[in-house]
Amino acid sequence: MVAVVIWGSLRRFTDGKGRVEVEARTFKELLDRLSQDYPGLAPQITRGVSLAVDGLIYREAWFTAINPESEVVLMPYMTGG
Amino acid sequence: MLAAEPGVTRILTGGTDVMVQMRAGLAAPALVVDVKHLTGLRAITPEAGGYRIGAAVPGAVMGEHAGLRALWPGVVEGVELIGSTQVQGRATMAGNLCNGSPAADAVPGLVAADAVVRIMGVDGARDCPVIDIPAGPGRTTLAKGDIVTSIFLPARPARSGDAYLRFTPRSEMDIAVVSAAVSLTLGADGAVTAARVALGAVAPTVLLVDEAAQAIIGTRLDDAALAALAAACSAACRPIDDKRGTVAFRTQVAGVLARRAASIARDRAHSAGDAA
Amino acid sequence: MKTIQVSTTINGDATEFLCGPDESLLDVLRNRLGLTGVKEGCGTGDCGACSVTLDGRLVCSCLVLGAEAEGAQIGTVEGLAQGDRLHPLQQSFIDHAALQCGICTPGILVAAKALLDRNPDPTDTELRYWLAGNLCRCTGYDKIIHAVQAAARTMRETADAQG
Amino acid sequence: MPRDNNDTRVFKVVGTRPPRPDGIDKVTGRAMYGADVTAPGMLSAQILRSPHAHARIVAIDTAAAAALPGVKAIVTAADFMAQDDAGLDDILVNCMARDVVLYDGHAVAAVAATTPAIARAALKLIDVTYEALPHVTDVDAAMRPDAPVVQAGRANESVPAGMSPNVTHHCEFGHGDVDAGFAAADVIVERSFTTAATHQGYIEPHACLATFTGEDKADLWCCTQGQYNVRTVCAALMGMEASQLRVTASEIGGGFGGKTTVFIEPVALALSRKAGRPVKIVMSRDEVFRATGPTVSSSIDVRIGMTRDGRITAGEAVLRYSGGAFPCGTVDMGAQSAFAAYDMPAVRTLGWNALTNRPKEAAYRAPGAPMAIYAVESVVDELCQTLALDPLDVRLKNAARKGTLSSYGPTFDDIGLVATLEAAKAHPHYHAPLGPGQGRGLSAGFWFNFGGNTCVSLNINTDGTVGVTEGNPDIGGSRAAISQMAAEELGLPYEKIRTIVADTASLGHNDVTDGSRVTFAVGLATIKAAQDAVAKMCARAAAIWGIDPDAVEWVDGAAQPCGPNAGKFPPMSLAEIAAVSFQTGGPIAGHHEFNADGAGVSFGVHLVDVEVDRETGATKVLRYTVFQDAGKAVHPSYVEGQMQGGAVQGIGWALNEEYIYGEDGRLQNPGFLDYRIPVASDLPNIDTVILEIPNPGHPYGVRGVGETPIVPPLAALSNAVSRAIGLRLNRLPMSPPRILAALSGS
Repeated sequence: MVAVVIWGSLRRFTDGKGRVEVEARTFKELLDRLSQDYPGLAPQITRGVSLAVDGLIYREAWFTAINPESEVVLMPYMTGG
Repeated sequence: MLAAEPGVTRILTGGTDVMVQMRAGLAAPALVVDVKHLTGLRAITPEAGGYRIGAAVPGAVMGEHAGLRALWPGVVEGVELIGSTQVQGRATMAGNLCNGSPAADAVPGLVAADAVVRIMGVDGARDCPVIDIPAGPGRTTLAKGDIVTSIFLPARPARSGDAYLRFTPRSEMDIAVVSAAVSLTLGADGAVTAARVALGAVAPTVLLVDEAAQAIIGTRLDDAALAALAAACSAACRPIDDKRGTVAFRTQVAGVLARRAASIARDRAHSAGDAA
Repeated sequence: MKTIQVSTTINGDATEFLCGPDESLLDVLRNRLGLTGVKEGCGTGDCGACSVTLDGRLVCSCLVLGAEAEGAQIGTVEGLAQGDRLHPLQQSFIDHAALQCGICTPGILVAAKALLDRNPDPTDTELRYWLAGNLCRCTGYDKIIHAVQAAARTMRETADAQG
Repeated sequence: MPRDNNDTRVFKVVGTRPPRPDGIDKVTGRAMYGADVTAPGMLSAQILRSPHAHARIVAIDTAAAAALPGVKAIVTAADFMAQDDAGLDDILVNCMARDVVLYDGHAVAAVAATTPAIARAALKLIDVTYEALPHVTDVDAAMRPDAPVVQAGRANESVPAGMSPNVTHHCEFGHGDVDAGFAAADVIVERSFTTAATHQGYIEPHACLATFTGEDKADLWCCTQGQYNVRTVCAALMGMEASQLRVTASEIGGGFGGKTTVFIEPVALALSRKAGRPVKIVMSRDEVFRATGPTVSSSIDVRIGMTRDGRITAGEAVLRYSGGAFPCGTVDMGAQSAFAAYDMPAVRTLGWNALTNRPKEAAYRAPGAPMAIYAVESVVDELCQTLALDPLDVRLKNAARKGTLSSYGPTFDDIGLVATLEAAKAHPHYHAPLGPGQGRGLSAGFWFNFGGNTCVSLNINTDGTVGVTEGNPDIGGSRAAISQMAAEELGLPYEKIRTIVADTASLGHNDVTDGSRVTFAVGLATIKAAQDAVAKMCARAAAIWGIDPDAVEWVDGAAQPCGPNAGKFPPMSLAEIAAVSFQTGGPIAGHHEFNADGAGVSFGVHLVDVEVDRETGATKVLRYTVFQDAGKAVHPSYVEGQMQGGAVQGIGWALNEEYIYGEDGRLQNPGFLDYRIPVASDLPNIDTVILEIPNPGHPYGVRGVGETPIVPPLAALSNAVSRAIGLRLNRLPMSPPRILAALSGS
């Protein structure tokens, strides 16, 4: 299981939890499980999310490996200037 | 030719306003007359102790004229504040006046100097004080067919000086939010014997503020006199709120600039006296 | 509208062109003569990207009518280099990284040359006020000022060596 | 990715300052920008724009315009297909209004004609019947429940029920017990701030040339920060296959984020398709201001608690942004970055986006961050003043560092904030005496930095030179930096490399030049492509020598046997291997394609001294120093250039730049005369101090540097002005009338 930190405004869709546990070994599996377990997250996931794994931000990479002990933080997908 | 043209006409000297109006579609003249090659319009000519400045003389040329600078430094610094170096190569004092902007940088200095405009009209030449030319934003008292051919800056007594200051948010490339020009003459004792104070961008047209002049005539421009000058200037303001400034800002800063300009004019008058 | 025939000299070369009576010198240079080194940033004389010299005076070509070029000497950025030898200002801008996007560079080079032709040893303040009509959004002007001063030094040294 | 031993690595080319490859073209006027091309038979197009802030388009009559001799095509919204994807449809509607105009300057029709003058004349003949609608341009007004509705039904699922229909997006970030944090504070300061929308102010107006060949195949030349994005978007909007639309990026005359989307390109394509001729559109400066993508405008509340000894106990911010007339997610980045510089036990940020009748926001350098960090850094400074604490000491005491749980979620790895603050503290500027009427301000700043999709080809030419083909328009000297990294990795002199920016048909996808990504991500791909080529060259040498490829290593630009056991052969240089490449297996090239991650966040600290004229409210910037962590500065001159340019853009934002709307909802200052970007005479030299705290995610330690420098100036200037006049202004810009009004009110 991986503990994923969810940002504040998404907690409405995770029963108020700021940290949810899902079974996932990659970014893609994590997104699929989150959408499945918490359907309210799906619109945001479709719009785009980034993932910080142990402090490094990944914007899209599905196959980014996630270890159970990794710090995993969901973030909005970012665009810059 | 100008009088005969039924449509909108524009007279081009430097073109720095006319070209912008044409491009923005604000003016679509049927006739543009480029007058800058007419004889006499590009010359600065000494006359009766003063200078006659042709209508097509660009600001940069005025700035390079040592005699003119020495006699009317405030007028020249007003002209030199019109636009960038590039604009200075083109823009003229006469064009700045005829464009009719209440914020025109050349005009307060000319009014303080009591300069006189020579106009060639359908009925011949005539002279008119600068103060009588502006009629409101974008408007002048000139008739269709009138062409300003020159502006005359008179001779001045010993111990005279003038100065022009404007406020802009940037150090350059800006339109005056408020401006002030002061021309004065000192007596041998250092007291002001004559003064003219003009304000820009605080009313539909340039203001000649007699109360401000009276506030300093007879004084040595001590702090009280300068404060009275500033107060008289602020009292005379009838500005508007717009994107460039507020009523309160213009009213307050008009007094500040007039006070500072008066001090500079006094210093110049002293050195003019020393030189003479 | 009737076109006007104009005979002029551009970067030392005699040139003739036809233009509309309301057409700017900037449009003539870019669209009729292919001198696209002259840039348009605003069309209102507020950015300086279209700077050229007209009979030795620095002007915004967007504020000059094409017809006014009759009999005049026009100088543009294309005339700065002598063959493949860059003008010291051009070389200095490359050496001092004084350009990023480069769109303002032609106008600034023409303007800086016009200053150094008059005043070979300007102060930083004189230079900053002279160039106030040339907007640059990339550099913050710092490296432009350094590059012009370095070029001015080079040009003074060359003049001394020759003089 | 593990980096090399770059603490000890001695670079030969990286870190030097060679001349940029496009330098000569740009100083001689030869470089080709967006408006500099023509095509045979080309038409000129002009766009008719709304004079209303908000109005229904009742009818558009183009008959008279179409009848004008020389007019070849006219398009309106009827000529474009609505898109299923909401984001794409918003881009399309922003390019050409459908049924309703949403802001002053919104396009309603376009005409292509044989000359610009005829196109302009034709615009005057188009008769548009409008029915004016109520408008709103202020973000706080737009959030009121009874506000005029800009667009209904645009809120996403994040927005709670009961809000104004203009509210489209909501976010919340943070950690810890904020209430407990404030309870532990000795002093709490709470303030509200507003910042005006600003424009990127690039000097080159948008320009493009579209050429259709037949119905379904086209070429597009345009000034853009991302030709691939232009292709993706335009192909979708035109109903074309991506392969049939080739987009070539011109030299770009500044972008700063504003050229990451499309405004005129689909219009030019539609006109060209209709007219069957090439169509060129060049925006006027007025159009650039009214109808491209300025920043969000903002209204922000910040509350911070601090102990007497300067420890932050809690922080809270509520950000209300408006990205104009379309939904906008920029507030996410503001809410995440607001407190990024601090190690905080408790922090909460709330963000809201509201629609207003303003142009659609586009990215501008660190989008969303400058205004949020301005508000936070202003409150921190006020707390320092209240508690009589040194503002640098307080920032050092609370600085985020490796291991800090960031305000936006993840835990920081190696970051350079502490080193940057210490450099500022040690600098003579911080200790220089100030005169009367003068004040010194400082602020920290932050940006995330991106990696992204990147594709690079590197070709070894038979004469021993190298061509690098990349796909990101060069807006600040990136071709020089990429050539340097290729030279470094290959062991060649810089002069042997030529880097070019490819069109969309010549190289795989590259994300737009944004997020300070190019030197990091394209540089990384270039290094990888060089390594790929090196492996191939080692294999060729091994084949020539008849030894195992694994027994060959690349040292100083040459293949050599690795160790005495591998065999005894003199090294073969790149040129020697290249010269026989046709005989040893054919041309040699290296490639790398990836979606780069690991960009590494960036921090900066700015110090500024100002003098305020108390009688006029004028602020003069006297001295300015930028301190920033660049990871590794590949070309230090262009790193300094980013720091200086960003700082000056921030100075403009702080002092004078703003979108000014009238009561009628029309933009009052769409020109460089009244939209006041700083001029040379406004400024002192901008001094720079580059710190190099290597980014663990890059083999040379490179971090993006382009965006962070615009973040600190807003608060640095505000703090300096506040200290100079003894009063706080909580509104940007701090224009002279506002400063004078504040002084008069005191």
